[in-house]
Amino acid sequence: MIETLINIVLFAMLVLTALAVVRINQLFAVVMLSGVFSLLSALLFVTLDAVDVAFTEAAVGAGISTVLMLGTIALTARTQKKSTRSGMVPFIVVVVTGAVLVYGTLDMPGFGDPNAPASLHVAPEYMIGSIKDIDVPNVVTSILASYRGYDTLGETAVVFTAGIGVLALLSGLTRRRREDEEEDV
Amino acid sequence: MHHHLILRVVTKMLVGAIILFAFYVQFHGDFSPGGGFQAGVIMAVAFILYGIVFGLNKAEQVFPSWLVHKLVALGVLIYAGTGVASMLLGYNYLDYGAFNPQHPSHGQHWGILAVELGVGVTVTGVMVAIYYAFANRPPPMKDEDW
Amino acid sequence: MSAADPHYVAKTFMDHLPILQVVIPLISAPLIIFIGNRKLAWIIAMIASAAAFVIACLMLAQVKDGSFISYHIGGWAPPLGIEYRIDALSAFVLMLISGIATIVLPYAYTSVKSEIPKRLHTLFYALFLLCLTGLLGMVATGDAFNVFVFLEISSLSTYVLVAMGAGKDTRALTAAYDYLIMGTIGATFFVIGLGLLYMTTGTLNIADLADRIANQGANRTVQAAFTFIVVGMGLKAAMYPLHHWLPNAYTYAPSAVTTFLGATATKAAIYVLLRFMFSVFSPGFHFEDWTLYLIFIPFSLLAMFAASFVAVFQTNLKRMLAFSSIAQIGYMLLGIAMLNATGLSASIVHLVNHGMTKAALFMGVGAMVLYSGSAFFDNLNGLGRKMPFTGAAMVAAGLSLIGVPGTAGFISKWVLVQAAFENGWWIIAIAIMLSSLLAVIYVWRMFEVLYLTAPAEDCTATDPPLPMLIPMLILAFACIWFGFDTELTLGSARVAAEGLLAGSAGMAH
Amino acid sequence: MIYLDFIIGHLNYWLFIVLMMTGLYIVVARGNLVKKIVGLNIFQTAVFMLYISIGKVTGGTAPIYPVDNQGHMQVDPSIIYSNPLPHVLILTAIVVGIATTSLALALIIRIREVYDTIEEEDILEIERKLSAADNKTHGPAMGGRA
Repeated sequence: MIETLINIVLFAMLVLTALAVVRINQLFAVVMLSGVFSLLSALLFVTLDAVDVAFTEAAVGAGISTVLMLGTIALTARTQKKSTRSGMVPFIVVVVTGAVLVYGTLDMPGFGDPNAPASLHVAPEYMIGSIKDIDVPNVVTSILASYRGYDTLGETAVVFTAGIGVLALLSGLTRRRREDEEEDV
Repeated sequence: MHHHLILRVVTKMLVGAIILFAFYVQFHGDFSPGGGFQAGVIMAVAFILYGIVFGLNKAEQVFPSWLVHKLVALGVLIYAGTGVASMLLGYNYLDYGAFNPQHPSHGQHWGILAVELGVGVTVTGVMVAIYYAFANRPPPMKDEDW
Repeated sequence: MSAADPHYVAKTFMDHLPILQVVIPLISAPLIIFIGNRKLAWIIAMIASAAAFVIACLMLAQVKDGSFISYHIGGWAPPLGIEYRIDALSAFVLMLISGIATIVLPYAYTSVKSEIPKRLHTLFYALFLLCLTGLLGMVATGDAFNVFVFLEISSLSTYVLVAMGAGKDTRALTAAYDYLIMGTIGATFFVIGLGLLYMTTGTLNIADLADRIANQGANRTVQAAFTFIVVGMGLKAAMYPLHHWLPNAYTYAPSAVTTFLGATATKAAIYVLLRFMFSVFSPGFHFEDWTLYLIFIPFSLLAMFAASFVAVFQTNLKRMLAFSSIAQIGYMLLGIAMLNATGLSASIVHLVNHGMTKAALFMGVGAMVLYSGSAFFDNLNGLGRKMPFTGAAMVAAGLSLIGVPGTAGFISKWVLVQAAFENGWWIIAIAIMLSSLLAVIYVWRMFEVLYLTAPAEDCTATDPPLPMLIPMLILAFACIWFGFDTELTLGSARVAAEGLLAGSAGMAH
Repeated sequence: MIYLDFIIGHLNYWLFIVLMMTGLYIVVARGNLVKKIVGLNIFQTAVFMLYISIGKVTGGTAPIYPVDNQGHMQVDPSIIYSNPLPHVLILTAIVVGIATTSLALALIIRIREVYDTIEEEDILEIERKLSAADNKTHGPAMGGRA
């Protein structure tokens, strides 16, 4: 019961934050609210038993991405111009997308249903396998690094891509000074 | 921020603690939440904090950008290299059982340790590199003018 | 095969082909950055993509009879672990992607020097390899979520590669930003679709998904998943009317990037669409037939006409070719919507034929831009006469784009028309021919500019250096060669199409 | 009362959809480039919530086995654990999300340096002028940005 109550309060705050982001024109406030949104969702992830995800969301969403966004608005602009465009087309796009999703929920297994296909197929094998094959208590770690380790390699490659992408856009690759001297820029 | 004495003292104390915590998260991921990615972010935060308080030049003296760029690549090489190693031992790509055929679960431990290290190294490198790249950009106007 | 298996047999090089296909470029990219040497960067990239091409050819030879190779990454059998699964279709597309990469790199060596500042060259080749890795990974994998991860590797590197055109025209930056927003929305839609599928099946392995969806019946969650996956991948594939990112991205990207993307990126997205539409959702999935007939056919017809029509009224050759790409994607989707083996083989063979054709054309434009500074028609006047070999290559490729008999482009359109007749859709067959007429007009405009106008008097243009010219000529030659010898292209496409139509049965364990 | 059960079991999903659509609305309707990215983040985070809720099992707990003092895992069959697979997928997706965000922000910084604005309308205006100039020198063409 308490859990439901916490969930409802969290949801209310999440929706309010998101709506505030729509309305507010001060980019500083928008960025801060986006950090708040991440923290709130981290809390929600904890109530949904996803502690690893909560940890990451807090570190990334509320930490790194807020810092980067603050850095960006310091380098660009701090207010948003009032939009003069009519909101009809985006509104229709959003309503249609949402309607398709709601239609999709109609045949979904209920929330927390222990007999949902996702809980019956594959997942139990990970729970057993983590003890038997890998001997690691944190099942998330054993899936992340071993069963689906290749996804994580891809993820590392994505981070790497973003890193060198930012270098390509903003600064270029730096090399050790003495090598630089032979380099003709 | 040269005149903020308290900030500087507190930062000096904090940076060490943050780095220690990053190592904890890195190597304790098997037992509790966390792993290479989170550790990398936390490690990077230590350097970013140092850079914000003591200035970019100081940070680049501690952690020069050529080294950062090498680390960015090194992490992926460690991860992908772990897979190549298992392949050379006659197993499938990223099959950590290869590292200890008698006790596959021990092999798994070694493999997980290696790849998490790879993730941590790359993420630290990338986050610091991005911070350097952003901080090196000239702002359109000074902070005082806002 | 589990990791705990004590009687493990050491594997040979040939057993590892599927993973090497993707991992070789994946490792080479950080290696380039780690070494940090500009000259070595190109050499490493060249070796890596050539190796990938050889591997793709070896695999196609293995699976051309309709069989498939399955590789269990990490030694975990699917659906627990991630599986690489190569069948005729994936091997064929892998060969196209790695082949184009191999042929673009020598060309890039010269073209990049003139278009991108020197300090970015090392990064360029690393990003190029990452883009290649992502595209290959999307095609090789047999795991639905793994598709997303590799899709993002290729997308992120593509955004930066497009933005690298900013040295010549700053609009490359906004083109890259637009592409990033659209691409990320597309990828997120794809992820939503996967989430819905996972919810109803509990698995992410494509073959396993197919088995479990087959006994779902009319499930509304699965229908929503289908919609999101098609829209998400449609954005990536520049499916009309989700194509808005494409013209600017292709126009302002550096020539080598446009060539590579134009020939491969949208093709990989179409491959994923095919994979999901036929291997995951079987063609018997009633909702899918309905979508194909009512949505795909009108929109692909619209793409064929509207985009071709816009292409006719362009004054920038690169941009004209970009619009023509949107129209050609219409042909591929039309072939899919025919839902018969002939239509599918037309789509698949057009994927490859159009890839080669467009690569040759974009290369030609890039070579001319080297001298003229821009791809606007009035700057290209008479360049075909000044640059005879480049001009010849572009003529051959241009004819293939129209679909003149004796060229690769003819084969794909011919098979497509046949497929339309098989279904008794003669109106659509006529539409295909009519839209080809529009192609005649815009390609004719290109010929007119290149040959029938007088070059500027002080024009010093000559054919580009050999590393640029030879790839172009090879591709142009391929456009003609595959117009006569259809054994490799159409043969593989037919095997692939039959494998797809067998649906989940073709993918079963 | 079957309807009430259905509503309680699906209410979460609908709330996620509301959040998702708010995020998507910001992306498509707002012209400020930074705000679009914030919207994209909200959109993606809401999708993550949807995934994580797939893994939730009523009465379950985080999928980490307790460890005793000697480091041995305590496996108690009476404890229900939530499904860890969606957590893993979302960890990957979060990382992909921050990678995309940082790249987008870097692009925005470059765009500001060139166009001196980060409002889509202003940029479109500048680009319209650029294409008008192109059309004047090179002849009229159809379909500007689209």
